[in-house]
Amino acid sequence: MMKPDLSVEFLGIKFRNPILLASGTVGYGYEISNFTDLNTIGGIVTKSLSLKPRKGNAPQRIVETPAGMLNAIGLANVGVEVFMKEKIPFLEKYDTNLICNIAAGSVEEYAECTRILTSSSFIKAFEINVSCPNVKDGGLIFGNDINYVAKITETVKKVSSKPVIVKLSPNVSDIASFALAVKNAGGDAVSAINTLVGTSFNIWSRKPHIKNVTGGLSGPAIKPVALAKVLEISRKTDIPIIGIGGIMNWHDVAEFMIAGASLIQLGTVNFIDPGASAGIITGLEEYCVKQKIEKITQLTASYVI
Amino acid sequence: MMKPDLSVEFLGIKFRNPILLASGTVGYGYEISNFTDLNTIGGIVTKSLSLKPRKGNAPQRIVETPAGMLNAIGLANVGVEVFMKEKIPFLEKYDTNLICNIAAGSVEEYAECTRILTSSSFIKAFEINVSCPNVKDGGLIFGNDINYVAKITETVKKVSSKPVIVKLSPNVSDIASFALAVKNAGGDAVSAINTLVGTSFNIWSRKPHIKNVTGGLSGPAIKPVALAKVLEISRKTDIPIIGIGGIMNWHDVAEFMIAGASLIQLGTVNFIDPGASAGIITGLEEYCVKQKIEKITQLTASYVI
Amino acid sequence: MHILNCSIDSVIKLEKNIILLKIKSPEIASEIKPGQFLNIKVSDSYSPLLRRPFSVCDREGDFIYIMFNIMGEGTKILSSKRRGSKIDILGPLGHGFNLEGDYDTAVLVMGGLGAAPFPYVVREIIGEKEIISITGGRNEHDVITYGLSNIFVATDDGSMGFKGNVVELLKKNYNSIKNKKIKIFACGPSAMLRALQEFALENNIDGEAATECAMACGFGICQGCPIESATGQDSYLLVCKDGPVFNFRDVVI
Amino acid sequence: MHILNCSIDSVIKLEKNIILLKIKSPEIASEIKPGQFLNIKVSDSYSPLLRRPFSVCDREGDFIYIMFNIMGEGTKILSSKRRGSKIDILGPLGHGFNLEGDYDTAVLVMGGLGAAPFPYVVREIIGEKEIISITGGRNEHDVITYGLSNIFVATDDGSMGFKGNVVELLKKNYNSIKNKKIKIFACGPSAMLRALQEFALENNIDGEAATECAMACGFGICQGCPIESATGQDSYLLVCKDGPVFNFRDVVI
Ligand SMILES: Cc1cc2nc3c(=O)[nH]c(=O)nc-3n(C[C@H](O)[C@H](O)[C@H](O)COP(=O)(O)OP(=O)(O)OC[C@H]3O[C@@H](n4cnc5c(N)ncnc54)[C@H](O)[C@@H]3O)c2cc1C
Ligand SMILES: Cc1cc2nc3c(=O)[nH]c(=O)nc-3n(C[C@H](O)[C@H](O)[C@H](O)COP(=O)(O)OP(=O)(O)OC[C@H]3O[C@@H](n4cnc5c(N)ncnc54)[C@H](O)[C@@H]3O)c2cc1C
Ligand SMILES: Cc1cc2nc3c(=O)[nH]c(=O)nc-3n(C[C@H](O)[C@H](O)[C@H](O)COP(=O)(O)O)c2cc1C
Ligand SMILES: Cc1cc2nc3c(=O)[nH]c(=O)nc-3n(C[C@H](O)[C@H](O)[C@H](O)COP(=O)(O)O)c2cc1C
Ligand code: FES
Ligand code: FES
Repeated sequence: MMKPDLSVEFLGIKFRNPILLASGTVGYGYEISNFTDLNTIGGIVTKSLSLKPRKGNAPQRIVETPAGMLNAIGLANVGVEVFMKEKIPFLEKYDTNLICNIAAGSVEEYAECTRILTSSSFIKAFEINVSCPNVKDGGLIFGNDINYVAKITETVKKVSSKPVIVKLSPNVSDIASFALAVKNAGGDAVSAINTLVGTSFNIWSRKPHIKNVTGGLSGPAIKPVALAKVLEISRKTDIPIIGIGGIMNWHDVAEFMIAGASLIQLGTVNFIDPGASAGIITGLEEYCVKQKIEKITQLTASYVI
Repeated sequence: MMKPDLSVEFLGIKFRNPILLASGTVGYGYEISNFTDLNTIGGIVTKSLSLKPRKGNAPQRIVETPAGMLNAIGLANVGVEVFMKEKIPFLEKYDTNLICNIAAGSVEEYAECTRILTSSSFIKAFEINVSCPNVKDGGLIFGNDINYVAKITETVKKVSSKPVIVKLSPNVSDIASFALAVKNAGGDAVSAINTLVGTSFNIWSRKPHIKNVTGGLSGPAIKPVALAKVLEISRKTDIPIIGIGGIMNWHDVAEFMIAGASLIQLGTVNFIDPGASAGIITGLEEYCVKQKIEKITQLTASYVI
Repeated sequence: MHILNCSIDSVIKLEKNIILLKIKSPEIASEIKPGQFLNIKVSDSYSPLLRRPFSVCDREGDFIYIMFNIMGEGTKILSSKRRGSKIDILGPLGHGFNLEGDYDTAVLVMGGLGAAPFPYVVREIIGEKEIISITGGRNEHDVITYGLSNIFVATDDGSMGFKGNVVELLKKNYNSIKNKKIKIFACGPSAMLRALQEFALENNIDGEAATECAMACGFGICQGCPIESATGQDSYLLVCKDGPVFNFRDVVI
Repeated sequence: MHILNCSIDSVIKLEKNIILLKIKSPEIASEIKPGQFLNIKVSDSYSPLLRRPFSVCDREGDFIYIMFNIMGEGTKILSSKRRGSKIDILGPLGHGFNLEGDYDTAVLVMGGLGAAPFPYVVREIIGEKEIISITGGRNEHDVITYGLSNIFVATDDGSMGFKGNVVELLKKNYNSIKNKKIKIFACGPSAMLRALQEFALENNIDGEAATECAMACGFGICQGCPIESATGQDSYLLVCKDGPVFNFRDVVI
């Protein structure tokens, strides 16, 4: 049998394969490039960028939980200007798709960030983070308010010359209606999911481990929730989906694609196995051969229910 | 130092210690009594009871996930009549608190179940399950609709001669407002949390493992989410809380109490270690001694934030 | 029913992927009946979280045996145990085979790892009943004959014994045994059990099948393991508590 | 930086709870510098999920050593490894001690397991620089002297050596060494490092501390491990990438 075709055409962009690296889990690509050849994956999503540099939250920012971890980084990032000047030049050396993730404290800031970044021809699309649970001035409120999500989508779409993907919060009861709102506001796709709100306590000091009190839960623990959200969006809407949440190996990728994802993102796994994509790509190829799948796009939303 | 006092007075009921066994994870108490002496724990919550017996969902009902499991039992239960006739007599032999969990497909059915059960003097309180994600005719819709939750609470309160605890769905963005709605509707306490909606796929057949498509995620994986929900309710309301979700040992119990719980329930752990409460009780006693806690009630909502 | 921390006595490799574990447990060994099962916690980790169910394969003095093949994480961890390793066992669980009764020939029908419970069955009835063991698999590597007696083999590809499945092999030879008082004891994939059940009910042969189902608890508290009752009452039985062995008449497999 | 599947050569018990692991890895051994660290995956399970960071304790030919005490699940699993077990190591990571430079006496100050990185430091500078090792703990059982040279001991309860902490012991004896060109190398609890930093800055002594922080990745991609920069710019450095060893002047510990 021929080698299966792992490439995916998504929002008019050609992805070598469905594997992207998730926002906040690979910085701006430099360190991970020691382990993952960026020329071999579908693309990379930047750490959430804001207009001005953000220092982020005070430590402790990270704590492990059963099959997962909590983080409250607080969107520490270099800001859009420094990103354009200092980070894009490194990424430009690679033949991969750069997606810029944007997080902001107001609708205007989202627009302003987009306006600045959209001038770079190397950026292929935007992923709008309306759902970061760890900053006080917006994130959570935006992500869980359907009107705001629609408004941000609309505003960003207006100033963007590139496709706009909205990254949804899982901390809502009806994620499909958020996906629909994104679509109706002109959004091109959704990413699902961002982290779940969680916490944990030091029982001796009675303080939360995370200085920010709560953090975002990621890792294999949340995979079933993420899959259910992707499936829900897939069943109730026809907006394209990028699946994220607890993906550790090719088997998980196949599950997300079956549930409705066209592309997927690797997040927490990068911390443990920063070269994971190589094995995932081989695994997917073998799986496609076994399943007689010629193009991996056939897998998307192929659930049998 | 004296032995710490683990007893808790909750809604006017005296609990020997804060350890209850959670609904759906111990049936009606018979099988688990082989491993846990019901005389040594705070109480037991029955499998959700409905007016008529329910057969439950077709298999597969259970699948394991990383540090957790999905279930879609579909509220299989013997119905209130058989429960009264055949199950209470066994439980009456024990000096423990029996809490009856009720799940129904309509507000009227909730009322009717309560009316029948409230006549049994051995039942100490009701836990109203508005949040089971696995039955089509109500559960999910009720639990995620704040008006329904208030209405059910109010209706049940009217016909109940015993305290009413409402078991909340975690699949909402703002659980504290649900807790507040319960309180305003006359509810006496809340239990948090029920399971999170999740799914998983067999990548060869492309069918969901769970026949019901989605199931409820429980076990250690959800502990950080459950803790965050308990903390949120505790910080924003003053309604008493029973903490549930991924508790495996005394350390987890302490975390839930610190976060705001007065009592806790053991769920999934019963399947793995059905005698877990013995070690938990000893562990809590030792912890209290080390922390110079004389009454375990001092621990409730003692978070330092 | 006990929860016991037991010592592994030895880990025996039967075939490439098939392991026999000899475990010391006087308590369980003295109680357990053929067809009953154990629910085993393979590690202290939260992942895998749940216990794994295994039929008792055999019993000898203070020792019990389980036989399994490496399917996933849990069985992989189990297979890496060594002599002296401890495992946490919940058991004996469920109802086993009813070996008493009015038959003179036990026909044991099994597919693949469905062979697991039969060495103990054979040990219990050998000498008292005539035994016919019909074992099979996709090919010769799948066929397990450990601990059996009077063995007939079927393989899908014909690489060993009869070409076809075990039920076809039974049917083919049924004429030669149908004048005996036979009882079927079966374990294997659902499709095989269903075919066998149909054949047995049609021919009025008494028989029992050890069934399987995804399980969380293994002793009746989670309601995770339903099997349709054949009583016509539109209700479920529980594989872990009411089974895993059921008479062909009692369930819809 | 590599990700390597390495073999454990031996597991040595130093004290009741303190383990020295000798690991074969020519690649890492040939690159790693004192004060750098490794991020180790202790099992294939998803729980514990994250790697665990450990300082390189020593290096000898193709072998590296780590020293740790059993704190929780991860270190418990590590301590149960045997000769021949494989572990997955990411490293070398971070910036180590700057052992070059204009000093003639290295004062190594450590508390408890803070002793871990110093055997390798001693190996690198012994003969070239004078060494003073000040090691301490709550009581005599906490004091680690493995691989050190010219050792002074402090214990909180006075059960061994000086009664007090290591910083107090240094202060007390500072007069006798202050005419030398000294540089401090420190590792231990934050409170100890802070006290030492204050003392060093006040007395204009050059010094470096190996710091710790909860970490997810260990190589700069998660932003999980901030430490306040002392440049006055209100910004964070990353312990894993910019450290874990920092000059006392550069960070707010
Ligand atoms: C009552 C009972 C008795 C059993 N006796 C034996 C026995 O004697 N020997 C033996 O080898 N196996 C037996 N099994 C099956 C055994 O429990 C599973 O093979 C084992 O749980 C797989 O665990 P794992 O972690 O290795 O695989 P997992 O990672 O859990 O699963 C690997 C694959 O096996 C499938 N699987 C998981 N559990 C089961 C199950 N219960 N039945 C069928 N497929 C399953 C999964 O869907 C998956 O495809 C029995 C099961 C039951 C319910
Ligand atoms: C750069 C660096 C170098 C280190 N070098 C060594 C070393 O050489 N030897 C050594 O014994 N330890 C060292 N540590 C600490 C070591 O990483 C932790 O002890 C280990 O991760 C605990 O894992 P565990 O699973 O056993 O415990 P866990 O179950 O994860 O935790 C048990 C307890 O340890 C605490 N803990 C967890 N991680 C850390 C941490 N990073 N720092 C402090 N406390 C923690 C937890 O809060 C908890 O109370 C180092 C840490 C860092 C960041
Ligand atoms: C340390 C950390 C930082 C993250 N930062 C961001 C971020 O800046 N912007 C964003 O949209 N998502 C962020 N995420 C969320 C991830 O992109 C991803 O949605 C989530 O972790 C779930 O996937 P996983 O389980 O594979 O990690 C972050 C996640 C982690 C663990
Ligand atoms: C198999 C199973 C069945 C359950 N059935 C019920 C039920 O009937 N009614 C109910 O209110 N909760 C039910 N629950 C939810 C538990 O009571 C508990 O809220 C949840 O499992 C989280 O706790 P845990 O993580 O400790 O299991 C069930 C949970 C499981 C795992
Ligand atoms: S496995 Fe829990 S009831 Fe059968
Ligand atoms: S631990 Fe991830 S950036 Fe330092």
